Amino acid sequence: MFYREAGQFKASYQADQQIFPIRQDRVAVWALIVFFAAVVPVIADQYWLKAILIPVLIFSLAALGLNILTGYAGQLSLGSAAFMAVGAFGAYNFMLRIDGMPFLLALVMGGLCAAAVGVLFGLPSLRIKGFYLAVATLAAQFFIVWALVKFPWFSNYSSSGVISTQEISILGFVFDGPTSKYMLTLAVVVVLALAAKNMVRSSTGRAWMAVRDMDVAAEVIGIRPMRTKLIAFAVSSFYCGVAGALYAYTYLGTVEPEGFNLDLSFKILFMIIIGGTGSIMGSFLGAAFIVLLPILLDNFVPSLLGDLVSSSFVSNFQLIVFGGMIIFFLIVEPHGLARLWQIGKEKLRLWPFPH
Amino acid sequence: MADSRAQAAPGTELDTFPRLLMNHARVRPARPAMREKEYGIWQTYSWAQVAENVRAIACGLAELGFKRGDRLAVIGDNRPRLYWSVAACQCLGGIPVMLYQDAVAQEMAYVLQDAEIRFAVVEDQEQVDKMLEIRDEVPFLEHVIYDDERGMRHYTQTFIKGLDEVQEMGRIHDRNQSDFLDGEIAKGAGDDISVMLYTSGTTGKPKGVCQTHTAFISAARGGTEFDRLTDREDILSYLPMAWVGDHLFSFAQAMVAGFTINCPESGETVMTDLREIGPTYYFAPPRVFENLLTQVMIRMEDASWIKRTIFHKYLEVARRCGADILDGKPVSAGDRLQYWLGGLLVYGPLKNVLGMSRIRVAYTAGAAIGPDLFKFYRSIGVNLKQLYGQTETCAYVCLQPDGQIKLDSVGVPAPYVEVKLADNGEILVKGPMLLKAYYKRPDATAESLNAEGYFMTGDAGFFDEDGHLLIIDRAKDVGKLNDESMFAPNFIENKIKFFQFIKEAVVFGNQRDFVTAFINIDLEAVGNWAERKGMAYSGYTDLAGQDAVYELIRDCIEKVNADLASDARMSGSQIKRFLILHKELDADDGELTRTRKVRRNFIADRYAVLVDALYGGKPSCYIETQVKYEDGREGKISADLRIEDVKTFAPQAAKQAA
Amino acid sequence: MMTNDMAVADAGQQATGRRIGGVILDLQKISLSFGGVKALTDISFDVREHEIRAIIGPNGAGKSSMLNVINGVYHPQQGDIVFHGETRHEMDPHKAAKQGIARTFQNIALFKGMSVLDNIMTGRNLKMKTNLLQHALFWGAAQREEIEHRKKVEEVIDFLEIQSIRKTPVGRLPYGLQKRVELGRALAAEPSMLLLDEPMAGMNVEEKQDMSRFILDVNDQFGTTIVLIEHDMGVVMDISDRVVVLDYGKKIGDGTPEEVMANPDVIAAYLGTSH
Amino acid sequence: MQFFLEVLIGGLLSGVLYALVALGFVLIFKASGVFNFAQGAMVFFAALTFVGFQEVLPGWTGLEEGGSAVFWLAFALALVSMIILGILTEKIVLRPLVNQPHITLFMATIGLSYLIEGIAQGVWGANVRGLDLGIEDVPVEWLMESSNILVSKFDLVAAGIAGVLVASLALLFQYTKIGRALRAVADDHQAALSIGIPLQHIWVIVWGVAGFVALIAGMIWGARNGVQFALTYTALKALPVLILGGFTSVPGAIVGGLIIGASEKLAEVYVGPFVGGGIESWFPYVLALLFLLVRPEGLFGEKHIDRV
Repeated sequence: MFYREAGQFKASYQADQQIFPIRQDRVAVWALIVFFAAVVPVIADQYWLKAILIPVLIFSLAALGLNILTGYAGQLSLGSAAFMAVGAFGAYNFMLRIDGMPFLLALVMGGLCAAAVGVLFGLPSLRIKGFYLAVATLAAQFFIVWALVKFPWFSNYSSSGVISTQEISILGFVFDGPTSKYMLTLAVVVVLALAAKNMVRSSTGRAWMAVRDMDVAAEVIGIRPMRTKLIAFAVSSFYCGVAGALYAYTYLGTVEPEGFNLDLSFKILFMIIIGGTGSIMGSFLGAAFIVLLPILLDNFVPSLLGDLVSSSFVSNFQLIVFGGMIIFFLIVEPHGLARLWQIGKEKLRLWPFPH
Repeated sequence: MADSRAQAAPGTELDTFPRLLMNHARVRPARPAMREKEYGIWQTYSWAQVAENVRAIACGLAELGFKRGDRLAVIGDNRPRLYWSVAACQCLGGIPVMLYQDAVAQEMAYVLQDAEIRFAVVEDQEQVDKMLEIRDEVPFLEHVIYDDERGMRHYTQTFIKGLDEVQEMGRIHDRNQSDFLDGEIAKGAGDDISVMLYTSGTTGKPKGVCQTHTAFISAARGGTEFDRLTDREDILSYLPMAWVGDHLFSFAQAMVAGFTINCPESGETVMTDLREIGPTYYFAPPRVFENLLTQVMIRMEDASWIKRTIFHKYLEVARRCGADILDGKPVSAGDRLQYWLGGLLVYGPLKNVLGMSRIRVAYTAGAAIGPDLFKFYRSIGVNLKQLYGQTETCAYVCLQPDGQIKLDSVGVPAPYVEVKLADNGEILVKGPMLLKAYYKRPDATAESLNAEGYFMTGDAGFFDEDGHLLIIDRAKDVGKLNDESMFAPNFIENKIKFFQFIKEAVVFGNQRDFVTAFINIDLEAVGNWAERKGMAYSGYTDLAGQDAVYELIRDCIEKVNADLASDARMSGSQIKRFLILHKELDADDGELTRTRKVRRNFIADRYAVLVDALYGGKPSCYIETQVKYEDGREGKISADLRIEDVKTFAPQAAKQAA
Repeated sequence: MMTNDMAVADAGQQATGRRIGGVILDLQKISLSFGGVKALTDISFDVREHEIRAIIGPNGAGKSSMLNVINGVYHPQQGDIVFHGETRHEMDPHKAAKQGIARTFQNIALFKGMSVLDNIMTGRNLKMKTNLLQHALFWGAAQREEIEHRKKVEEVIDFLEIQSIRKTPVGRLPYGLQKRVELGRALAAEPSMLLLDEPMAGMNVEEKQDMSRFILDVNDQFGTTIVLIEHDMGVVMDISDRVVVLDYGKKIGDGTPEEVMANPDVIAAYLGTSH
Repeated sequence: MQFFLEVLIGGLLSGVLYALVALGFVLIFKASGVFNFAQGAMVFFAALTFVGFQEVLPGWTGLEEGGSAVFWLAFALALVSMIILGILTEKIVLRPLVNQPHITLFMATIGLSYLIEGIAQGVWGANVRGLDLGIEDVPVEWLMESSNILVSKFDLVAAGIAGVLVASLALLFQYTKIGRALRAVADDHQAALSIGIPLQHIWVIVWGVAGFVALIAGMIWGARNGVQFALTYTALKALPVLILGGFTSVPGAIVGGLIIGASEKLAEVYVGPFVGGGIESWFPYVLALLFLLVRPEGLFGEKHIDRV
């Protein structure tokens, strides 16, 4: 309805290969970025920033990471949280042990640690596929959390592995309030999302999707499945690692290895299922959905039903809703909210026609 | 804008197309002159690039021995390099002759012989093969130059060359004799023949219409001034190059105004390409607009009821006030608000999907356009207008001015054109855009131009009180019924064809007691209608014979009768009997011209038994017809056709029925 | 245009078009079995440069297995493969691709989640040199490379006349077009040898004609050596230079189409089976 | 040596239980190609339902609390609940997803496990409950006396029950008509359909049997550790067993269970102390993973050839 594509022709391949080839989309995306970068910090209160926006952004990044692996490269992982943990503890140790370590570099190093571990646990994908591989990633999940607890060096010998993050300071500016932390998180997430989009639209991304869709054919046209999968593991884990570091530094401030448990991994998996596998935007939609749903349930179910329900009912209700949503989406719309968005957009582009 | 004004100054030296082209290359070298969708993007050629390429082709042709006054055949789809070849030919003082690219080899042979073609620039292997097929009949054909190399590697004949090669030769030639081409261009004069366009001719062999540079430049300049076209316009070139309209819009006007022409990727992507380009200036024959509207309506059938409701509600609003708003007439604020909302919800998106968002001026011509159809586009804000003209007048006689659109007229005489009516109602025109002569046909030239230098259009019409011209019919087709009342077959046929279910109609009545009609149903529209009703059918012939379809068509014809009854001059022409033909009228069978006009006399001869049955009062008639399929095979279609009577209205009863 | 860019290594070949050269692929006594079931037994045949070589035979004759041996998807238990003068016991798919062998599959093996354009772009992956970091930035070299390869791919699209579907997801295309896209993906790799596994299976007459024309054009314009499996004997007779006939994993005939059709073993095999 | 034997026997006994849970996976995988991650949730659901009925039945019926009548009635009701759960799962989750990639089905069962856990706790509450099967958790006397090895009577009995169950299921699978039908389905759905076996029936039977297995496993584990949310983790214990044994093999599940049970305990006792302990959580996985690299199809799995 709002699209006016007539006359938006492409006279060069650069123009044709833009991320948002339609002018109206570009305008909308810029408007969105400006809104979240300039308007939100002014109007949002502490609660919104701390409890909603920052976690949504961080989980979007983690979901993005998993989506690269699962949605694009077709390798299911149940260990995302563990890779987040590696990123968090990696960044923490770089900050701790190297004097004058710049925060952003520590973030990258944390991500790289996660990437390295990710490659290690991705090695079985050489031989195994599907849920065999998923089970292999469970090994990563359990092993990493165990290792972080059992080797106190990682947490600088604090009790049961709990770490408290250092102050974030970039070029002398200290990020201590929720607003500045939000801005930092937003910047990192936007940059990495852009990089992810660039990867998936280049030959790397095509190789991922080729291996996902038909690995024998991919191999025959000269794509090395092994290398491609390991790159996917590395990139995916890097994203999860950076997300984990942000989780520790800009969201919670204090984390313990057990916080990165299997439940968190499942949560991230749910984000991409509900948001949409194989879609960058789906990662954001899914993260927002999964973060916001419990808040909505917590706030609205009791107020709707009053004293009739106990708090345990609400938490069980959450489980039911999550489980139900997953099944619902897998059955009805396996490509998740992103596909629904896509369909809606197509409808708008074709409006008033139905097809 | 400023530039086009400058060119329009009288007495300027820009009196030939080559000079116009070189001027654009100087004045706006970097502006896009042409775009072609190729390899997935719109490959763009600036005026400077076009000029350079045209130079190369021209010099290459010269190197091959092309001389002043030689004719160059150009055959193919709308490809930049074919337009360049036309321009290159003009640079050398030659005469380009464009042929309809879908014609079979034998049809081409006549034109090639008539124009004594020595050089042909053709699009691809398919056209080269046609040239080879008729080579013996056109021994003077010396060079065949192809644009697309695909499949050409095994053609070893020395007279076949690639345009690349010719251009390369030309570039060397141009380097060695850099003043050669400028000299050739300087030799040109406005009064030289710039192009020869063959009229498709409803009767007899095609004739080559010779038009001078001055004629086409005047027509183009008049048109650009009339509609204030600038060098920022975009036009989609998709109609055959051999057709006068394409030459005027895509070549002459672009050369005069300096705007951009856009060539679609292929025939099947025209609609997508139209949508991508979103032209600001657009031409299409009525059937294109009609097909678009039919598709719009069919696609809307599947929409949810909410959408349909919104759609129809706002179309109603548009019908009420859209055209008036477009014409700048006073409209109430409430209607304006509603129309604005409609623009947001319906017209805007609709125009967007149709690729018409940016249209400033759109023209239609070539056949009469249905009033509902015409109104529809105007009401949603597409500035669709009609024009009137012939090949002999550079498709330029009358134009509808902005803000003064009448549905049944073709507008006022265009700038520089003088129009008057003969005693028998025939339209006579005079002006710089008139043909110089028919090629090698002084007899025909003399026949078409009268003593005072007026061109006799062969159309009958009259001026209304505002000076707008109305066309009734071909002057020679206008006949009389036995009761001496006027019989204007085209006029009636057009009224019938305005119904979306009817694709073609042929009426008979001259020297008869009453009027009868052959109908071709529109397979897509009727097919859809039948599907919605749950009717099964196996093809055109089967569908056309069904009772329900007959009923549907009879309703349409009754409406036409009611309409005719309301006009005193026409009430005698109401249709009494009709039948639905068992096959679609087809140009390949000679029933239509290449421009899809019905050849009434041919059809009357071919289906004489049916005509007799219509007048003989028979309830049905058996017919068997030879047909030619697309792949050249021949076959037979036979059917037992029903003939039905239609209600007619007494002139005074018309009001109640309508 | 296409001719210049798509030409294979041998530049001398393209100017004069098709000229059958020496043996470039020689399969010697190939035997292949799956868990004791013999798929191919002691098969030898060769393929000459620039020729169109057909493999025919009843269903289950081992034709697809043969192609899979040639480009290394299957590893034969016995026999040698001599490719470009180099003898080895088995091929490796990646190496085969690098050495200019491309192929299509019997049951279309397109990447369902990707557009036609992206599918064909994957055919260029081997030739792309930029790395992951450059891709992440999509700037400079990576973008230039992407565009350069897009141009090649557009030439393939143009060659196969599939412009109107370039951005359509392949899953939505009818069967015949999918086959064409798969051929496009193989062509994008500018192969010197093309293995086609039943390129015309399930097509109507018109589609078969188109596909035959494309295969001949590929062979003709780019000098590509073609090994194809085909059921339609008419097509095989029309387009192939030499034919090898397999039946129950054994070679029963080899020669020009005419020779093969006159071979009594071949006639027996074809009459004895229905397919 | 004596200590080693104690650990080994303890490990093998818990291994039998792993095998029991793994058997539930194998059954469902063989019949419907679904890797049922919700098996753990089913164990939890079953145990909780059993305990729940035990609690409420006396109030409803006036039967004696803790009596055998209540026990058996609760058992029957829990079994019926499991069968209903199985049927619903088949109808609501699996049937719409038929012909989807395995990985999609797998993810759906993760969702299913959340759903089942939520429902179980929503209905019966989230409190930890005890479950008394009437078997004492005391060392078996004759063993202690004869060889001085400490083996719990409870473990032995539980293992016995599980062993009997595993064995009878294996036999059922091998020798009855239903078993043959199941195998046919596992090999080829189309073929199974063509020989006239109603696929839906088979799926329902299989889910019913899987529910029964879950109930037994839940009761035994619940009696040992209390009926609580942690029962869902039994699924996580069974996964490495499956990888080791192969997804499609009944004997594989048994042998795999025993290997995992024994090696896990041995590793915990002999390797654990050197790395800080607690390696039970990941050791079976790493073991299974290493094994996978050597033999991707598992101990008893069938080698799969990629047809191109």
